[in-house]
Amino acid sequence: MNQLENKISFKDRIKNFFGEKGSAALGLIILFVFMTFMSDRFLTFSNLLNVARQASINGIIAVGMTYIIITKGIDLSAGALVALTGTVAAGLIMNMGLPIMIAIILTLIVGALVGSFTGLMVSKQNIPPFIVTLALMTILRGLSFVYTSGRPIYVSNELFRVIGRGYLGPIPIPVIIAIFIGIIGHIVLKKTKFGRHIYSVGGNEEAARLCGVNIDRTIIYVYTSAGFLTAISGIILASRLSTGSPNAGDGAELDAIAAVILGGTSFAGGIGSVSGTFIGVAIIGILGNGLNLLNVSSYNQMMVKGLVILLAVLVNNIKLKKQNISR
Amino acid sequence: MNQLENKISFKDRIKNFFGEKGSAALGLIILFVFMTFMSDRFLTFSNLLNVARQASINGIIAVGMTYIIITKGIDLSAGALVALTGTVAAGLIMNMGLPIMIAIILTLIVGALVGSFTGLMVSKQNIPPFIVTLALMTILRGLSFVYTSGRPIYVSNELFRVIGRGYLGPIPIPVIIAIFIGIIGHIVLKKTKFGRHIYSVGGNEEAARLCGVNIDRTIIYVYTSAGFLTAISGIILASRLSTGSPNAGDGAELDAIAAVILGGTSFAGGIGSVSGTFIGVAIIGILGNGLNLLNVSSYNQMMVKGLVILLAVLVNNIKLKKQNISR
Amino acid sequence: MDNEILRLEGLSKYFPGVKALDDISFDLIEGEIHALIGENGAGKSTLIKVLTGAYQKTHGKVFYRGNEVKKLNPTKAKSLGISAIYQELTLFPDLTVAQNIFMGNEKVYNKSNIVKDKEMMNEVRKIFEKIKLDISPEILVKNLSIAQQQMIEIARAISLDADILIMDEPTSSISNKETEILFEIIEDLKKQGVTIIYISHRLEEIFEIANRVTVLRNGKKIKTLKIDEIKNKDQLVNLMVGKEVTDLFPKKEVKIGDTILKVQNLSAQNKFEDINFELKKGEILGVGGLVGSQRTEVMETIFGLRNFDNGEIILNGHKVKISNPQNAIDLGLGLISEDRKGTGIIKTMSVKENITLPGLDLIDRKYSVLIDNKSEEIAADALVDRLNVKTPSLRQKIDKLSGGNQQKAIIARWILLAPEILIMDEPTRGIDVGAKSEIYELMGELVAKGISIIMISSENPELLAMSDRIMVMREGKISGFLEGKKQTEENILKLAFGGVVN
Amino acid sequence: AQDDQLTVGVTTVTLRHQFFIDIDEGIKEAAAEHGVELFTNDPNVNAQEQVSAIEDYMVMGVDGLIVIGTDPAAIVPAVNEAAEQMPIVTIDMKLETDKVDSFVGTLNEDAGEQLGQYTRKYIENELDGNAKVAIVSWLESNIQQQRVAGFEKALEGMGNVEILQPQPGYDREESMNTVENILQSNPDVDIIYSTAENSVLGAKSALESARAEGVKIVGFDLTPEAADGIKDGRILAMIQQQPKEMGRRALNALVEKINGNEIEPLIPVPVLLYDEENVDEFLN
Ligand SMILES: Nc1ncnc2c1ncn2[C@@H]1O[C@H](COP(=O)(O)OP(=O)(O)OP(=O)(O)O)[C@@H](O)[C@H]1O
Ligand SMILES: Nc1ncnc2c1ncn2[C@@H]1O[C@H](COP(=O)(O)OP(=O)(O)OP(=O)(O)O)[C@@H](O)[C@H]1O
Ligand SMILES: O[C@@H]1[C@H](O)[C@H](O)CO[C@H]1O
Ligand SMILES: [Mg+2]
Ligand SMILES: [Mg+2]
Repeated sequence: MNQLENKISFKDRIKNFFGEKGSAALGLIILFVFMTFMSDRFLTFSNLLNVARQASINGIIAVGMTYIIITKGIDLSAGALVALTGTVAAGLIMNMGLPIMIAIILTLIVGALVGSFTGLMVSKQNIPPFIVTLALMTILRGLSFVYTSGRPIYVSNELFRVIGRGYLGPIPIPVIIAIFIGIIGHIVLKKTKFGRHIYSVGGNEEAARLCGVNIDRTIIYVYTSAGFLTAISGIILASRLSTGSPNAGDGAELDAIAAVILGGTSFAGGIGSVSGTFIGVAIIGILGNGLNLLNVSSYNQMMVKGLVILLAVLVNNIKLKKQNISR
Repeated sequence: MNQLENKISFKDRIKNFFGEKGSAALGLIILFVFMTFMSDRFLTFSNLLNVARQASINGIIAVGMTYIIITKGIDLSAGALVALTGTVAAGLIMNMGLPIMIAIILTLIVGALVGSFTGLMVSKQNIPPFIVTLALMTILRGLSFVYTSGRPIYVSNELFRVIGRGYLGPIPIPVIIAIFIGIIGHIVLKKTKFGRHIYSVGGNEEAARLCGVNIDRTIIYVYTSAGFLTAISGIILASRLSTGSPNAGDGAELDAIAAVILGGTSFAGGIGSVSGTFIGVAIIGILGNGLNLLNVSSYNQMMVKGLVILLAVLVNNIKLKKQNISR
Repeated sequence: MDNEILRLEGLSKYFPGVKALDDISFDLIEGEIHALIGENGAGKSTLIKVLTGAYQKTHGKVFYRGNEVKKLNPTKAKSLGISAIYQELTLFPDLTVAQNIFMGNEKVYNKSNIVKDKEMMNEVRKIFEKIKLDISPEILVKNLSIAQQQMIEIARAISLDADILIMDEPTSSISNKETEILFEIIEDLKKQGVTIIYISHRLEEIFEIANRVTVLRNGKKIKTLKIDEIKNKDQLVNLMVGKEVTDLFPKKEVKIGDTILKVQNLSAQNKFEDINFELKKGEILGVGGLVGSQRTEVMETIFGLRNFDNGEIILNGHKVKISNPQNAIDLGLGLISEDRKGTGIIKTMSVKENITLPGLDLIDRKYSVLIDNKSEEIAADALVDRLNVKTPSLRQKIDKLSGGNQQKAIIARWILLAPEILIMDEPTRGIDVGAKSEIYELMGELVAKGISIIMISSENPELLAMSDRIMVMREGKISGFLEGKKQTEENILKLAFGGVVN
Repeated sequence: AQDDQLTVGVTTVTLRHQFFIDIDEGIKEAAAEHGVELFTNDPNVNAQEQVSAIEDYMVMGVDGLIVIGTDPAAIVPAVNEAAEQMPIVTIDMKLETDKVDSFVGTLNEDAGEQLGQYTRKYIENELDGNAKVAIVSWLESNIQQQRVAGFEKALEGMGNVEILQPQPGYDREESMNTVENILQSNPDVDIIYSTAENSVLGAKSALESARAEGVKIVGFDLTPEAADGIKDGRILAMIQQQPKEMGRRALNALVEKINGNEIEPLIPVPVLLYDEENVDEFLN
């Protein structure tokens, strides 16, 4: 009987792996091999680091988005928050003359506060996250424009630029930050009480409440962390661009959401992983880089991007179907 | 017993009314009164017709979106489909020289086909609608650009312009079309087997399946109808602008979704109404009109729009809370 | 003197239009097993949800060891040592068994937020050993059967080391074997001084374990009795119903006709194989077996919900292809599922809409497309009346009804369709005695009209009383049929456990 | 590509607007004449994506870069970095850096002022110096901001001219709705200044369907449809830039530079002001 037990749990593990992110991994591999064959510029150390650097901002946002989507939420305001935090950081440094560290800390606080506001609206006020963040999307974007009067704030400070443009050895600093956040994000989700509660809220909120999980607090913490992470992205982007621009981060939320879903996290809640999300981030990053390398025309790029996302999820589903009993 | 029954069912009715769309109505009334006080131009027959005409395109899309959201779906590709159908209609008339009626019919078929593709992906392939339509959003937009080579197609045909710009008596034709579609949309949802099935799929898919509801077919029909309605909007917009533009309809899906949710339809599925949606459409229409009438500056408009949406839902929730015993 | 651990004074709980609890006073003595009984909708589940803080009371006071508890919420209740197994499953399908059991109660490295997975896993193994449950702690809960899930709930409640443990119909979806294990556990807990509130519609269980019994009716407390003050089951039933109830199994003899359904060599990989049986017109075929014996799967396959690899289904002499429930319904089949919440009710819809959903084609139409409101209401009303569904109105959302009344509404759904064959999977699960006998009576009427019934049941008395024949399954195979005098509890068990009946 | 063939990377603002499509065509034509291999990237108004594209071009090692900026500051670090590897020519939007080799395009503030002066004369001559002016623009763009600023500068000091807050108009539909609403709130509006192609055409549709005959449009970016508007009197005057010409000149200059020749740091492409007097020249 012990054998049966082990067998099931092994099968289970495989199934979990393939179900959630295995096929995203498959999609990534296919894309990778395809690109290697199509462009001799793709598989070079410098290009891969280049892709990683470009993907890092999306990666950081996507970690928070993973948490949010596991709780059945969504965050459409991430891109606008990238703009707001980027302009705030730039403004604090250039207009207020604050030291870099202070400016960064204050900016992170802004991000976290915006996130906790979202969390409050979602939990205590019970407003659908789609609506809260849809409203916040235009509010935060508007705030960034009002704050800057529509003029990007150029940051001349060299130290600040290092965050987004510097290297540690051969590795770009944003890549290091993103990997670090990915690892922490993974551990928090899988190995902490907080992570467990995130899954429980998304899996069965009623049951979680009855188990004594503090739903509201969990949701507020989730959005607060996501806001904090988005602020990090905002700072990195502002540093990369040496500019706090109210136009920055346009559409960033959609890239993050796409990465999360490609990585096997489900809108139905209760399922998902940071590692899967990073695979999704890699797919989207390579796709953007690849289409540029292959000189695909602008209009065709739109179509190809959409088709690849659709295909990636389709491949996923065909695998899932084979395992399913019916339907 | 009979008395109890009547009392309850009356209370029930009130509650249903307030719960689902009552507070949207309240929000609408507040906004309406506010605007009347703030601008003497607001409450004029010509301005109200003006608002109605502007809102009609959103209204038509939002009917389909209501159906979709009741089934727990979403359609992010509506705006792109507005562009595609608008350019196709313009192209058929101007480049192919087809008669208006034929061009319109073919365009409606294109809309319905795109919708049924979405429906197929969602039902048979079981891909989350957010992802299918996120992908379609860029695919359809890309198609419109490829089809037009990025150049808007100017429609000189006078008959075609009537659809978007004409009047029947004092009432703009788009308003008449939108009201007609609203009424039909309401009846189909509340009074037909198809409508009942829509609710059942959103409420509990497994239970509906067991009751012999053909889930896949219901979902496909829902998206097909939505695609058809979006095509109508695309045609009206092209007519209003005398142009089929691949940029048209940018963000139209977000307006439609906001209207649906403001109107009390729930992302959780199984709940919603076309009448509520129309209240939401009115709120969004008056908001846009009002901000222009009040000469609010461009950046502030962004913030105000977001805030009003948030407030409208908050008002809603406070009412709901009062009625709820606990939760 | 007995130690009172919990006392309720004048407790009321109102829902819109319903007084679910009306001025209840109740006391709980430390270490006792206190049974709570009453008809469907009497307020049992509501009472325990107030006690665990899941619902907020409308009026009244709660005292814990003599001190009033003002704000009772799930966290507070937990800190008082109150834990519960709810009537509805409260599990997380995508998490593992171990994660489920420790949800909200995780073991962490001192004061950190990091969980000790290994330790929790070992703990679970220990608990499982104690309750003789053979499930891997690493398996995802969604892969377990309902019964197994119920056992997980029980394990979770035990793991909490509660002072007061509330069990709301814990046995409604588990087999006799598991029930026995549960009772052993309860005895153990009692010895450790745990106080237990026990809710069940199976009155014989009450005599087996309870010290005292409180009877609720229509939200009011009728009486609390010591177990030795109770003469017999009928006395309890009378208290619950408020009138005399006789003849719990009122099945009349019905003339059995020709074969209507024939299932041949039906097999599905890893599920079941070589299923062969026949069903005759007007017959009630009982299906017995242990939980996990794949009875549900076989019937769901026949109803078109699942794929199969081999075999044939022959209806009225014709081979039929049933690839979805729609086909099945068109061919005159109906199925009442065992999972009321998951695959039964549609909670966003009203009682009326739930009843008419599969039978909308039978309702009159206006202009040939619009559902006629009147005709729909008349149909639903008649069924609500006939089945005695307790609901404030036809427009009430179905999830506001008590479990048993939801079940009756679901049965109404299929009666409206007048199927030729009705498959009932655990049809009386969680249903009170009064409603049970109504359902049995109804089954009798249905077969008298020539309808055939397949009834899966884990309650052997019910199988024995209602079935013309009993088919017993074991590990995905049919282990035998029992007819006439062979229909005994002992024989069912023999077949279920792999024995032979001669 | 053969080893001796030049490769040029182009990153534009968006290929979803006629104006930039025209620039792109100019670049393509000139590239074909020179036998240059072109890579084209469309970040669709997103600075971050434009930066990624520039980085991709650096990795690819193109010989030169044409940048049509999405943001005057945000892309500067990437542009500066690229400038160390290759010559760069910018079009349309002046970037806040001196590392690029040349700027080709319109001086937008000047052009806005030119149109403003024209409008000023109209107000003085035809409206006795009394006018209400509405502005429809997309102020998220720096270039549009410059056009508004130049225009407002030209009207400064006119006591009886009221200029309303700029109202949003990115695409045609939004511009049309905005103008319809302005007509409701300010039925006495005399002039609508639309700062780009879509806001001009949206305003034109709105005036047509509202049959608001007295109101005149001035704006940027002449298209055949807008030329019709000039002919039937709805549009007073338009600034026409020469996008194709910008594209050609930019590529020509870049090739010069790659071949080691010096080029002018500022290559202005003159704008033309069209009104009913000279619109036929455009149509021919
Ligand atoms: N959330 C709710 N909203 C409205 N009414 C409710 C709600 N929950 C329960 N009720 C009503 O309260 C009454 C008591 O229900 P409860 O579930 O406590 O009964 P029960 O004794 O547990 O019945 P069963 O044996 O069927 O489980 C019923 O009339 C039911 O319809
Ligand atoms: N030992 C086991 N380990 C894991 N899963 C099991 C095990 N035994 C059964 N299952 C799962 O449980 C389900 C068995 O169904 P179920 O228990 O409902 O059968 P049943 O005979 O209808 O019992 P019931 O009387 O409870 O309805 C199957 O889906 C199977 O995958
Ligand atoms: O100069 C261009 C064009 O005028 C275009 O129409 C809008 O964007 C500006 O950058
Ligand atoms: Mg109950
Ligand atoms: Mg079963």
